[in-house]
Amino acid sequence: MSTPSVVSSQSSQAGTGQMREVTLGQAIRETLAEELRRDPTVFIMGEDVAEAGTPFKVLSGLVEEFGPQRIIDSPISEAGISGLGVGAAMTGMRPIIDIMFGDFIGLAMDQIVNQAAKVHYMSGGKLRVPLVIRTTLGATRRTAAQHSQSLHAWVSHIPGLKVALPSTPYDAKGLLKTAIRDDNPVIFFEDKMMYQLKGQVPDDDYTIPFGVADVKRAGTDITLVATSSMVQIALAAAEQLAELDISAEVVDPRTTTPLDKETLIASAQKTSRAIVIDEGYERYGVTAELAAVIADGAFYYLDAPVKRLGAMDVPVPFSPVLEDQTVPTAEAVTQLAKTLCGRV
Amino acid sequence: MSTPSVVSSQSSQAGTGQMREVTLGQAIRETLAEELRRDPTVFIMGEDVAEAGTPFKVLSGLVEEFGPQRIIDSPISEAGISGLGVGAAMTGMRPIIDIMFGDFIGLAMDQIVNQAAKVHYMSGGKLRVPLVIRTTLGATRRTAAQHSQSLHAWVSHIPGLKVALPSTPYDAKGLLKTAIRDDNPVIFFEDKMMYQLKGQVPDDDYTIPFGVADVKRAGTDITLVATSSMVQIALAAAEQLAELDISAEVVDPRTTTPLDKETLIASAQKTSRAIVIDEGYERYGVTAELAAVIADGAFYYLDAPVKRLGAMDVPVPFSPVLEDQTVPTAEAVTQLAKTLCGRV
Amino acid sequence: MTQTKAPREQSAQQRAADVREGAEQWMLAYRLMLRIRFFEEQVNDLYRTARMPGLAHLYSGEEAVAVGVCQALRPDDYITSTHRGHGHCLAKGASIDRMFAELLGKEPGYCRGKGGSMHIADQETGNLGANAIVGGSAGIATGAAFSSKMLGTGQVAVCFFGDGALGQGVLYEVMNMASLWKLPILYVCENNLYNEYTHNAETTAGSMLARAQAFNIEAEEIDGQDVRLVYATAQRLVERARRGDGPGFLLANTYRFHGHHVGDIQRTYYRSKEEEEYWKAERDPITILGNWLLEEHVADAAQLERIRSEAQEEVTAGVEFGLNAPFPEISEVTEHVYA
Amino acid sequence: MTQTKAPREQSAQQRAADVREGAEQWMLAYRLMLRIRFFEEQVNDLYRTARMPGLAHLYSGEEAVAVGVCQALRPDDYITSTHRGHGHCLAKGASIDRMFAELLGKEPGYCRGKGGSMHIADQETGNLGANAIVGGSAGIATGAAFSSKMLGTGQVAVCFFGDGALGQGVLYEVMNMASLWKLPILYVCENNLYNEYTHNAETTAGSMLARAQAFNIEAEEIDGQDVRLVYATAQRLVERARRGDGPGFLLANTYRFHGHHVGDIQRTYYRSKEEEEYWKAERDPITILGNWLLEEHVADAAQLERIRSEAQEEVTAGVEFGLNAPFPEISEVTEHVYA
Ligand SMILES: Cc1ncc(C[n+]2csc(CCOP(=O)(O)OP(=O)(O)O)c2C)c(N)n1
Ligand SMILES: Cc1ncc(C[n+]2csc(CCOP(=O)(O)OP(=O)(O)O)c2C)c(N)n1
Ligand SMILES: [Mg+2]
Ligand SMILES: [Mg+2]
Repeated sequence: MSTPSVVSSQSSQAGTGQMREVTLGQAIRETLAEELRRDPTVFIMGEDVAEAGTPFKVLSGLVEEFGPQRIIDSPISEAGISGLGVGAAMTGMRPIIDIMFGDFIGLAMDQIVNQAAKVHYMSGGKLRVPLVIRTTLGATRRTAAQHSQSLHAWVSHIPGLKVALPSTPYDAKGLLKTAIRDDNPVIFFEDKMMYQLKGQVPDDDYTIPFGVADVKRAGTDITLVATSSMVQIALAAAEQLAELDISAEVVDPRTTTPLDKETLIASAQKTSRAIVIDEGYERYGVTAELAAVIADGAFYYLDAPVKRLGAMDVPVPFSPVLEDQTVPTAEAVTQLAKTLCGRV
Repeated sequence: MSTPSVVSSQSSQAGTGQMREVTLGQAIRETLAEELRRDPTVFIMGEDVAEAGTPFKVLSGLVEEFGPQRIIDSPISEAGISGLGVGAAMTGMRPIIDIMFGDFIGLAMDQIVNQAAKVHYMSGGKLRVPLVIRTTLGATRRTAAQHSQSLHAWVSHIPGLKVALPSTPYDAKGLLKTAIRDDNPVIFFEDKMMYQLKGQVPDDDYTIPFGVADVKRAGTDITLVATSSMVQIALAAAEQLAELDISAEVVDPRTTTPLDKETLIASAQKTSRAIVIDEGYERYGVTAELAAVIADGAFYYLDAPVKRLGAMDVPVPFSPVLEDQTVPTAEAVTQLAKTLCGRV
Repeated sequence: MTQTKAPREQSAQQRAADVREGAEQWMLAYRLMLRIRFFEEQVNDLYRTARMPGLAHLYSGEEAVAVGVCQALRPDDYITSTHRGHGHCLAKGASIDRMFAELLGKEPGYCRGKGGSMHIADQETGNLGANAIVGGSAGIATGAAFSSKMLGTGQVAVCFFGDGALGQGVLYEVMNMASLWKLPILYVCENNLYNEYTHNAETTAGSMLARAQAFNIEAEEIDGQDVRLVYATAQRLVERARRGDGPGFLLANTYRFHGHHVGDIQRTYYRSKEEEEYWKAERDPITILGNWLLEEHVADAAQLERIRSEAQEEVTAGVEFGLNAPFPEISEVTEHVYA
Repeated sequence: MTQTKAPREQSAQQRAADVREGAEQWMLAYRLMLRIRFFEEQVNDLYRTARMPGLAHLYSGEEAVAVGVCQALRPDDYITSTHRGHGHCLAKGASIDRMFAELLGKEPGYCRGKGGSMHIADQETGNLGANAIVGGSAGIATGAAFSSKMLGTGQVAVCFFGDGALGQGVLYEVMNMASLWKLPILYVCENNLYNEYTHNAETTAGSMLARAQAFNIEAEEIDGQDVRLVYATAQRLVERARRGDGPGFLLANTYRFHGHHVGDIQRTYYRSKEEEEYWKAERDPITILGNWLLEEHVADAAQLERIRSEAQEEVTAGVEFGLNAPFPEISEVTEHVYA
């Protein structure tokens, strides 16, 4: 998990200033602070977001700078705050709603899907919902079935929503800026286990456009498409594979909707093999869409079927010995990649 | 849409008695009546289910036979009735909860996903949730974006849930019996536009096991995998293709979870081509999983990429001229099949 | 739940003053209610003659609520509406022709035909949209009130919903927040006795008013058929909210003259013909206001008749416009998914 | 919200009779509360010494609520619990050793290690499960009460939840149904003043009691630190519900002595040391009951001390059992997804 990420696209999109090392959590916090400073219509609402700075402490310090009028502790009402966010977004504000655990979006799905996602279309393009919902994903925190899910497939499925999944501090900052400045509802998933991950970010203001995948590591023998928490896993697997003389390319779509199909397909066409890795449940999850897109688009180039590694299709168990079975590991990726490359 | 379905598996699973022609709506109603008679722990709860028999009139007459203690009009509280259903199921009842439009399951997702789906697992196998949630899917009823969605991909994604999608009166009856007698939460999706579809059902009691796909029409040149509302579309396309001397096999998975991968893959291996058709949004929808499964399992047999036809990735528009664009048609299936078979 | 307060006792003098002052407003209210009534009768006709796609939920009988409340609003105040939303849209200032165009799925409709009857929105009149999810706009309206407070615009948001929406948990979630943060919002519960085909006595325990009061929200229950009373009460609650004194809740007792939607013809299994006849004969808000206008000599019969025919003409012209309008281009289907 | 009622005035005679009659029960209550207290202290220790995976939310300080309520229940009555659920489980009769095993993810745990601290369920004691979704068990408890009514078993369901759950709309949805259908259920709101790290004055408008009363639910607010009062009130509401007279709502004012969870050490930004000290010194439910037992000569100091050390021993034995128990087989990961 400590493999440093090779952020290939970084230099091309960054400003000209200095780089600094920050954690992913810090990157989120400073992005929010910068946007709160830049645009007075931005505000944050959620449970324990103010003095507590959320249980993950990602928002610590914001209320001190921006005050309780803009960093707002809410009741425990996920549907209510999401709905309020939709209405505020329609009327001149740019709300950032904090849903502590991604598992709780079930409570807000109607507001997100029937309201936020559809207002612009149903109004014939007149009303807009510049809303960001920040939430989390990822298991292995020993918090059991209701606090460990990665439910981004649900919202990726819904037209009208955009879905971002940063895997590095650099991406987190650039994608979150884009999310806040976007005129559409964006669901932004942060991996709870990645808040301490370190990486370089530029001092200058920069954004990362949605729908542009990032090649985190170039390679020629096999493509590893990985999202969010699974990018570091894929990078670790790529290291292991390198030792076996298998050159793996690691591609991070960064946003599931919109999806940069071209980059995914082009990589698979080049390498002729692909594995898709994502921490959502495997069945009917994000790996299905990505695998289907690649299998279709690279059909005439593939030397092996596109393989998928998602979370095991079980509610996440509490017991560490069981929970650790449910999430794809670098070893599992390596093993599968070896098989695909005919190295059994 | 009036093409009669060829229910190949019918004779093998039915009893020995007579067959009768009924509509899909009638099949649902008589199944419910039979199960209510058979098992005193079965009850139905939902909005306007009693005297009104639901807006679709599918439940008409049940309250007269079983009384308002077992056919229960509820407040407009989708989360509440789903939650109550979970608790009742855990304590000796077999609730059937009616969620009028599938679009409303967003309101109940937390109860369905964090409670119903996980109770058995989280309790280490001790507690059970024999709950059926009946709801609807399908567009083209001119009811716009919040009453036209087919959201079965969401629940298909969740371990612990089973998901059934009948496409004929025969399947509706057999699958609904299985659902009610199953000890797990089952989400049962009925196509609103198919309630008038007629078909033969046996007089005898019968069930259809979950996870067994049905070959609705045998063929050799291309496999059309279709669900629910799309089965009749696929059968119509198969007719059109037959006139062009293309022999299409139509396979209906009948349940998305569990999924009969073997039958889907075997059919595609045989025909060497496949199209997956489903009325959910295409992106991250059911077509993705099915296409990925087939593309993987039949990789070495396929002569063309597996193609997908889902609903267009837009909120469903009201205007008929627009709405009609959003759902796959027999013509679109035929056209795509011709292309795949090299007949441009 | 069904008792309604009589208009407060007034001195004769006070009343005369009110009449003079209000004359113009009540004449307008009369016109607006008729416009809604004729609009809805026309919609019913479009349905019966199979000229309208889909269904619609008619507001006939409930006109005094929308008109009375909206007369208490500034043009830039916000409203959110429901599946039974035509009345709210018209009362807030929507134009008849573009509404018909929308109901018919036509390009000049308020939503370019994409929304239809249940989704008419018009930001120019502050209408944030009808909503086909029962209770679905409670969050939106509360969010609009939140914006108003944050931006200091002095706008008030009105959230219209039916008695059935009291079943939706999100309503309680946002009422709590509105009260906590003293948001400028008025929740208007249109209690027409039914949730679709089920009487609310079967679905609604306890007291409707107390459900708002529990959150420390100022709540009033009134006769929703008396547009003047609706106006006066809404006015008080709206101005209170605008001043920053916190949200209000208005429980307006009313009745829908038609079925739940245009296709709901057989209704005797859930409500009696007598009940319907009673409300139409005795509790029609248009008749009630008309009689008052005559009694108080604000208008004579000929004047009222003129308003009637003008309203009818507007509706006739509007439906013609809608029927003749073009459908949107098919390519529009993929437009407006994202801004 | 924070005022609490004093135990009702009683005549001296009446009191003496109560004491005699209740002696055994209050001695048991004392034992049960201590068991919970020591259990939680042990959990804290497991966390601090990094021997327990994940986190846990301790019930110390709130023992009188779980114990008082559960003493009013039949063994086959149902409860549902919360993230802060150890106290409810133990009060309803769960065994200490299997609970520790569960908290440690071990095979003999109540859920074979699959549930952990936030999901302990034990159908043998009527415990339908703790729940990590705030308000998430309101539907389940109401459904259990529904079953009881349908099956005529006479069971009552108790739904424990925190003050924070008043923010969840589903609670209002099911309270409405419970009242409509007179379901045998008692909603117990454990008001410990905080939603995680936020005081409920910031999150909760109006009156907590009124939120239940609006649905015509019999509601009482009491001092949740007095186990005898909790018992008496719960008893009344439970028997009322059991008779078919409808649901009850018990608002028990209490306090958690530790942080929101075991890792919540720095708390001064949301509550003062003085406040914590006050509750621990003056409002400890175990001390309160202990003093009463001594004053009323139900027990002497030596007897109480014996109970103390027995409870401590049970906990020590239980944690040993848990620590020594095996983990489940890895193959179990795919078991129990479906029944
Ligand atoms: C969340 C949700 N559940 C169910 C429905 C179906 N439905 C449409 S209108 C209606 C009844 C609404 O009753 P009420 O709120 O009183 O409004 P009314 O129709 O009486 O004006 C129902 C149940 C819906 N649209 N949304
Ligand atoms: C739906 C939901 N939202 C948020 C959380 C995160 N969370 C866990 S406990 C808690 C506070 C609960 O407060 P309260 O109900 O008063 O219970 P207490 O912890 O005080 O016993 C929160 C917000 C959750 N578990 N579920
Ligand atoms: Mg109504
Ligand atoms: Mg609390």
